[in-house]
Parts: sequence; C-alpha cells; structure tokens
Amino acid sequence: MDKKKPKKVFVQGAIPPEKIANSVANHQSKTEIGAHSIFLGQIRADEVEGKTVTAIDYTAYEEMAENVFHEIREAAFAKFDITCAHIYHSLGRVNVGELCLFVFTSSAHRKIAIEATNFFVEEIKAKVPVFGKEIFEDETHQWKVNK
Amino acid sequence: MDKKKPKKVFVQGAIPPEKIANSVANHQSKTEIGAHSIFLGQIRADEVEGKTVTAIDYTAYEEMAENVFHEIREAAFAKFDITCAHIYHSLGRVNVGELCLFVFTSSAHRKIAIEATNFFVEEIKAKVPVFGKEIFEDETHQWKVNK
Amino acid sequence: MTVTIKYFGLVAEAAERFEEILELDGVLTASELKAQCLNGLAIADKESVQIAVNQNLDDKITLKDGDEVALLPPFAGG
Amino acid sequence: MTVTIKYFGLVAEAAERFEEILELDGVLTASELKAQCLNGLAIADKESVQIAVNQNLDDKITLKDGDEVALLPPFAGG
Repeated sequence: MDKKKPKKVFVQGAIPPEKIANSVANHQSKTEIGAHSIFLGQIRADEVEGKTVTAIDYTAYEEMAENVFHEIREAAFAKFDITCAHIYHSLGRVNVGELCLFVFTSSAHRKIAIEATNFFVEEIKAKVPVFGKEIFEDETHQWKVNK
Repeated sequence: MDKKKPKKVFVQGAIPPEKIANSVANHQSKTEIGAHSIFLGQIRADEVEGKTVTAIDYTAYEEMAENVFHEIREAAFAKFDITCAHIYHSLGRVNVGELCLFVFTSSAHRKIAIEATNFFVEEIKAKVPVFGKEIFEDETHQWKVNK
Repeated sequence: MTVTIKYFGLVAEAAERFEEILELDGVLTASELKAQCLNGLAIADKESVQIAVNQNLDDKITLKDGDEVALLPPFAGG
Repeated sequence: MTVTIKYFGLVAEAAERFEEILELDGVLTASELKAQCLNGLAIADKESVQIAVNQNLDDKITLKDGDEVALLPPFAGG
C-alpha cells in the first residue's frame, strides 16, 4: 500500500451538480489540460415487478473502499498520461434523479482522458465494496447488483 | 436535410463551468437516465517554437456548421439509445484554460452514454467547419489543424 | 484466537448484525469461516458473497489472531 | 452565372477577403473554381483546402447560377 494518504471519495447523500462546475472551474488554471472527461451516475427509477425504485441507500466497507479507490487511482496514473483525476461516491440515501457517482479526469489529449474515465468507472463498479439498497415507493427494498 | 429546426450549438466566447452544472441539474427530473457522459475541450497553452498560445479565436461557416451539428445529432440518436444530447461550441476568442466545447449525453446505461459522447467528439472534430486561430503572447498567430 | 467479523448489505440484513467478535479454536481458512458464518442465514446465493481478511479477498488465507474479516455481498457501487 | 464565394480561416487571411460575388462564364466544376480562387494565394498546403457548394463537400459538382461556394481550410473544432 502506498504511503500517500488516500483522498476522500465518499460524500454523504447526493452529489450536487454545482460540485461539477466547481471541479471544472478549479482546473482552469492548469493550462496543460486540453480535455476533461466526466462520468456521472444518476439514480434511475427502475421498475421491478410493478414497483418503482425511489432511492438507493448506499453503504460501504469504508476503510477497504477508500483503499481500493486509492489503488484504482494509482493504477490509472500508471496507465494513462492524465493530469488529474477525481472521484466522488455517495453514501446514504440518494433519491431518483440525483447523482451518486462523479468521475472526472483531465489530460492534454482527449482520448487519454476519455479512456481514463472509462477505466475508473469499470474498476469502481467491479472492485469497490459498496452496497446499494434499492428502496421502492412502498418502502420495501431489494439489493442492487452491478452487471 | 431534416425539417426539424437545428438546435443552436454556437455560443459567443468561452463556455462557463456553471453551464455544465445547469445542464446536469436540468436532467434530474428525467428518471429514466442512469448515466451522463460529458466531454469538455479546454484551451491548452501549447508551445510552438518558443511561443506560447494564449487564446484561440474561433470562426465557422456557421450555417453549414449548424447543419452538420444537426446531422451528427440525428446520426447519434439513430445509432445509440440515448435519452438526450447537447453540444455547445465557442465562437470568438477563448483564452487558455477556458472551455470551447461541451458535449453532454445521457442514457439509461453507462456504456451507451460514453460511446455516444465519444462519437460526438470525433464527428465534431472531423466534420464541422470550424476554424481556430491560435494566438501567441506577442499577438502573432498560427492556424490550428485537428489531428 | 479472536477475530472481528463485519457484515455488509444483504449479509448484515440476513445475519441481523453489523459486527461481532468471535473467539475461534483451531486452524481455520477464510472460506471455512465464511461457510460457518453464512450457515443458516436466508441468503439465496451464498456463492456471490465474498470474504475479505484484512481487506484481502483471498479466501484461502488461514486466519490468525486479531484478523478483521468482512462478509461482502455483490458490489453495487457507481 | 453568378456565384457567391465565402472564404474562411487561413484562406480568408491569404485572400484578404471573406466573401465575393463572381460572374462566371462557361461550364466549371467546383474543383476548377477552387484552383482559380486559390491561384496566387500564399497557402502552403492547397490540397488541404476543401470546397463546399451549397454546403456539399463534393468537388466534382458542376456549378450553376446562384450557388454558394465556400473555401474551407482544415477543420479545428472541438
């Protein structure tokens, strides 16, 4: 494990859209950047046997998750010539239409940024111990599984 | 040519980061969306023979460009199962560190949104008659060519 | 030996607990402990539950005193 | 026949004009008109200049009265 302190990824509740504007604005002084690639996960009102999802309640094995996020970052920086990378993931209740994941990478060139964001999204889905309870209108629930 | 009125793509000057937050916020009521993919082009302080780019001044064959943007949109909607797609491109002077391109697609599923954004970016670079004058600190310039 | 067991998501729900500290005898691998912990729980697909020992997903590991063990249902991040 | 010619980017710079209306005689293809317009202009790579007739990039087209022709240097959008 790298000695550097892992960056904090988890945020309580939904990620506000303003966070995206702020993150982009914070990179306007980095004039070696030519491309930003952003991925946002939004809670979908899925229908399951006639019931509709109204929210997902996220929990995580937080210590392990933060370490895995950190390892994914290290791997991404080793693999792609990116200038910066930021990840935010929600914990707790996120309602339908709100954002639960924000991945943001920047590079001199577009293809690198786009591939790096892709890598982050796939790695996060596959490797990070985050659990999602899909809550229906009637307060029943089912557990989400990534495909 | 489709009869639908093409959407306005060009904006004067740089694209403000707040526009991204607003666009995302506007899609939170669309609860069939599970993923947004965003690409941003930012003006890079490239060095050319010891001189540094300070801005790009964009011009376009506007009528044709708006039609080509519209055709790219139509092709993207035919090819990808996306919910929405938005493109904004700057005209006029955009300084280093500022945004000149904003592509934003949304879909139920992540791969579709990511592929659609990719498609838009490549098509825009290849097919839209937009011209960029790279302006150096000493007010000399060179004409940008997409690779 | 003493090990701390953490339960997450649907495993925590089925086990009705988030954490417990167990006193164990003998030599035990992670996968044996997993079978023991899940035994009797109402979980449809026990194969899909992973066990992490000190954040390591290798279920062949032999447990030792002080280990932190986590029972992890399928991941759903992003 | 009368055609409107629009110049863009480095072509406009070299030609020192953005637009002109020409009165042309005879039968002329787009590529012939392009050669005629670029003749004598200080443009390093004339091959890279495309011609659009009524927004159509086909340079085999035969021109007709009222056409809008555009001389387009390499694209640099995005």
